[in-house]
Amino acid sequence: MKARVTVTLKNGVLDPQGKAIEGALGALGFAGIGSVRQGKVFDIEVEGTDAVKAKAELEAMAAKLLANTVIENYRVEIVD
Amino acid sequence: MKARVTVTLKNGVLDPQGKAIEGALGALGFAGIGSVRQGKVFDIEVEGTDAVKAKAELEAMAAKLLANTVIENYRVEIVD
Amino acid sequence: MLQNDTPITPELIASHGLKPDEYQRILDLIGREPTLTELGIFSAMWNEHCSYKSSKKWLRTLPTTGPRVICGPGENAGVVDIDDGQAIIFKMESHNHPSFIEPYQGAATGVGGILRDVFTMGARPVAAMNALRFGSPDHPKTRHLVSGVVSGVGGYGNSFGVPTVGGEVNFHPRYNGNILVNAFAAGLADADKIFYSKAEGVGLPVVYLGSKTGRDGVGGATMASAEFDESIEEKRPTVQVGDPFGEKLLLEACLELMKTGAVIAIQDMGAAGLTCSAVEMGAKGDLGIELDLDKVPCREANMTAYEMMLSESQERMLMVLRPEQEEEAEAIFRKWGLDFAIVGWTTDDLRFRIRHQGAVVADLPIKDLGDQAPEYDRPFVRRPVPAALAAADVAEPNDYAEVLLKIVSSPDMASRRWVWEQYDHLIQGNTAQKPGGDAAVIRVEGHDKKGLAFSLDVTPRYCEADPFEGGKQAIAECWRNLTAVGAEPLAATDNLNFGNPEKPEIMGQFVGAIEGIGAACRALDFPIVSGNVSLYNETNGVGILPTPAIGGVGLMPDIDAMATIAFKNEGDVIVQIGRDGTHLGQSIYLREILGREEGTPPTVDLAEERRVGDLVRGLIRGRLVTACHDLSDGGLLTALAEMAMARGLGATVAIPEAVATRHGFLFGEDQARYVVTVSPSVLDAVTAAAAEAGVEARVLGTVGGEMLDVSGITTISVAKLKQGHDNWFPDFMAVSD
Amino acid sequence: MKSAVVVFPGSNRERDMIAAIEKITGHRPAVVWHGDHDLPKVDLIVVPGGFSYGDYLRSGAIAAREPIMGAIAREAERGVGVLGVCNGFQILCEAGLLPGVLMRNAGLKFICKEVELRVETTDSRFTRGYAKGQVIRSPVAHGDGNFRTDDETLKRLQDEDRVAFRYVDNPNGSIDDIAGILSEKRNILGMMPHPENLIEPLNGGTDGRPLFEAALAAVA
Ligand SMILES: Nc1ncnc2c1ncn2[C@@H]1O[C@H](COP(=O)(O)OP(=O)(O)O)[C@@H](O)[C@H]1O
Ligand SMILES: [Mg+2]
Repeated sequence: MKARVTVTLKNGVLDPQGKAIEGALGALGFAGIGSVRQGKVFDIEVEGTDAVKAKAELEAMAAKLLANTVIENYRVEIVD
Repeated sequence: MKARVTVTLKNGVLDPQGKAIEGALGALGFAGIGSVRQGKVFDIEVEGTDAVKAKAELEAMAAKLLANTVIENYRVEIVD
Repeated sequence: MLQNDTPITPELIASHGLKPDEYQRILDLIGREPTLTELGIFSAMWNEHCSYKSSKKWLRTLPTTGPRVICGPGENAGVVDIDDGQAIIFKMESHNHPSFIEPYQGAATGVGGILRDVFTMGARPVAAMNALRFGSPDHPKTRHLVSGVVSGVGGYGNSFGVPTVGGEVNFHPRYNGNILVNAFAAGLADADKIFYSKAEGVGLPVVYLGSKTGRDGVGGATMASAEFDESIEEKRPTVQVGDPFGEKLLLEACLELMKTGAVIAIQDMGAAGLTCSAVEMGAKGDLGIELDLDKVPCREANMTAYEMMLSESQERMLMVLRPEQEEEAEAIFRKWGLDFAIVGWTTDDLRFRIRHQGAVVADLPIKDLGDQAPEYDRPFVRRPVPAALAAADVAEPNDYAEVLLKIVSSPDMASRRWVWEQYDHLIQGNTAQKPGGDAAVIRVEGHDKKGLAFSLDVTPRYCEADPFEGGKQAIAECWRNLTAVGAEPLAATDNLNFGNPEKPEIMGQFVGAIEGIGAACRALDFPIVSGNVSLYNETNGVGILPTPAIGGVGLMPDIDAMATIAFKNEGDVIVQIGRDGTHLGQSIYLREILGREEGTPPTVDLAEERRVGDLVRGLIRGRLVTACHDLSDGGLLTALAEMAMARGLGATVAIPEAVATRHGFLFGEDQARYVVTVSPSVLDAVTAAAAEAGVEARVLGTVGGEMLDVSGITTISVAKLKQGHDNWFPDFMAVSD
Repeated sequence: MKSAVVVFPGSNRERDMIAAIEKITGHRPAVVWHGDHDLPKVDLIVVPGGFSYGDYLRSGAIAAREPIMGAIAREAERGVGVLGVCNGFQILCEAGLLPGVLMRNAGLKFICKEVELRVETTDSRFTRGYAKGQVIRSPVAHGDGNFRTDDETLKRLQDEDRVAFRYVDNPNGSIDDIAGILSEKRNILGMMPHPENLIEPLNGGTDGRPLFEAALAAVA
């Protein structure tokens, strides 16, 4: 199975990279850009066929390692 | 409009981060993990209502700044 | 993907960078058509990067020995004795083409490669430097390249944990299509515990260590020797990605393994990875090597023999180990989380035999791969040296202050702080002189006072005008920079960056530069112990400026006596050591202020260089000087400004009445010169020492105040100079493009 | 006074730290490998700088989840001193032993330079060798030193006098110019600057010394 875990910054948490990209996009002449927030994705191959079980495992991985839950949210999807 | 640009490493490009995460997940006792590949997401607010135009703009941004097209692929979605 | 029985067509041969006569040579050597894998192996071994086929003849003319040289060129890095049973091991290497294509990863893997060269020999890296050349600041690609290269150099070195303490940055339109990224690394080892690549013993295991093999940079070494054209985009997927964390583990694991005595031979996998490293270990030891590719740890599925043999995946090593210590060795690598696999063994039949999935995919005479590589005596022409330019024929500034401000704020002369603050130059806790001076100094760990000095130098515009004098000057300036901190220059490494050697004028530049380098090295007892040649730095027929970068190492028995460039005390006397400035041909003044790149470069009188340098070093070691700076780009007034800006302390100086030209005196770039400051109480001793050495010493004025004042000519605030000097780089890089 | 330096794969300032402690105290610290589950009985545990696990994922994240961190937490609970410098600070935050996170520098670039720090409290074993308000010099060398917390945590840090050092001229965008913080019990200090790289004249100064002298003299 293939899964994707998406980790994004919580609202209100400062995002220095996103800010810098906003600035750079403006300077490149892209107009009409509001805010930019940067996050991460993890594409993970999981053995087995039980999607429910896999999802639960992935949630645990995200909570335990992939995201810093003080500042980040995560979402798990089974892709196929 | 809200858009998400997802940037992932091209196939075959070494991903030291993914490799380290794989190892860490194993050490934390998560079994059955195949490969882990790390990528980035950019959540971008775009002004206007023309989704087709916005998508074209975002593709240009991704190619020019958000992705390093030498080693990365990107995908643009309009979220709402 | 191509299979091993792919027919060998002329197109395939050409796409491997092999000329028809080179292919004929292959047919003659092996008496049959090569397989695809064999063709790949030949192309890797016989390209310029590995075989040095255009440069070998000339490299042989360089002086490479000396009383302190333990190992000269031919191994992964040069080894030089620094007393107390210790050795410094160093080398420089280019990663020019990859850095143009992907600046961050190109520069990062360049740093990774040179660090590996150093620790492969058993040394722990203690210092790194980088020589960077970019196109014109207003070229649309320049900012992106500067930003990527600098963060790549830092990204790798900082994480690996080596202090990056020096380097050079230049801008010139001739690098628009071909930037130069030359990385230097130096490491420390015990002189009796150096590791070499020569395999010994038949039937011994050949062990693969480090990271897994992927398709990274397949064909990379071939790319490094090919001229660029507009089809460059197509070459992109061969980019390698660096893993500094993996390399740090590899360092620790290798050093730990070396302590066990298990290592017979070791070779890192650099350009053309497994091929070059295995052939080198076997050929050097008069042994054959047999590899079983099924044992090679791979990162990707279905890799062909061809891909495995040419992969340039980073952070990998090949070793020959004592069989009885195999287990011990494996345990060390497992502890560090690294791959360890026996992938072959040494044989006595002098064949390089590769097995893959039950078949022999290559079977070649191992010695011939290296020894029989083509060697060219390429035709060359020496371009006539430009007409000399007399200072009297160069316009004098109306406003010296304005000119000085412009010079110290120009792209090539502005402070490089923006660059080196992105490099961890303090790690290891031994940095005694940070970047920003004439040479960096680090303390040798375990000693209180023993230090090593490092400098990287070349003046490409001089080399372009007169390759011979330019080559001499590169060595002389490096030697002078080491001397200016009080070090005894020991030996050097070179990185010879040139255009297409198949053009006789380019070959002429190469030959001239090497002759100049050789002459200077001999005169200064400063042998070349390692180096690298990068040719074909040319895009659409436009070649780079000839750029033979020189990295030098010096020894300081007592770092407490080290000199720095900053003015220290109000009232110190400023003394010029060496002759007066007169020469404005090819000077910074001429180029930056008058927009002309003309005339001959200054000549270096090597005997004088040595005489003046030995005097200055003696003064520094005798603790007679409070500051010292060599004179180079921008001449005397620029040097005084740099000494003033370093601490925000000014000076009042006067120039002699009977000076030939004032601007020649103040901006001339005559060689073999220094400025020192001394306390008034020792001035007489200093001038007496100079007189005795037969060296001119001219009192120029005194340190003090907030202005740099040249009596009757100009006066300018040091703060204002500093503002221009400090701000050019950050301001330039702050503009997004 | 006994100390231990904990080494993770990718740590790279452990040698600086070990040398500094040895030069200052005359005693060589014990070196503890990341895979160990226990610590020797010491008075000070140091988590040094570097790029543990390459700082991949997030700086300090992978190291923070290693077995040895449980031992460090137990020792800290008993009142043993814990000093995290640079990557060590990041690891302690990721492990939850100190509040907050260290994000990318506001300028997005790695910064290596000497900065000035104001000593904000002398009420800790680490800072009592300085005077309150004293300005000391210290090198920084990091890419992720931008300290961030929510407002509530920040207020607690301020109200409980747990800000140990502030930057005089903020190099990385840290909230409230914070360079180092103390734990609730004041026995854990996390700081981005490197006091271990300013302990002898060769480094250009010795302002880092009092920190180690005090920390290693504190517990009798
Ligand atoms: N790429 C770089 N990395 C680190 N330090 C650099 C770099 N480029 C220049 N520097 C440092 O900036 C200072 C000035 O450089 P340069 O003008 O080339 O010195 P010099 O003329 O004495 O050779 C030197 O200390 C040099 O080491
Ligand atoms: Mg100099």
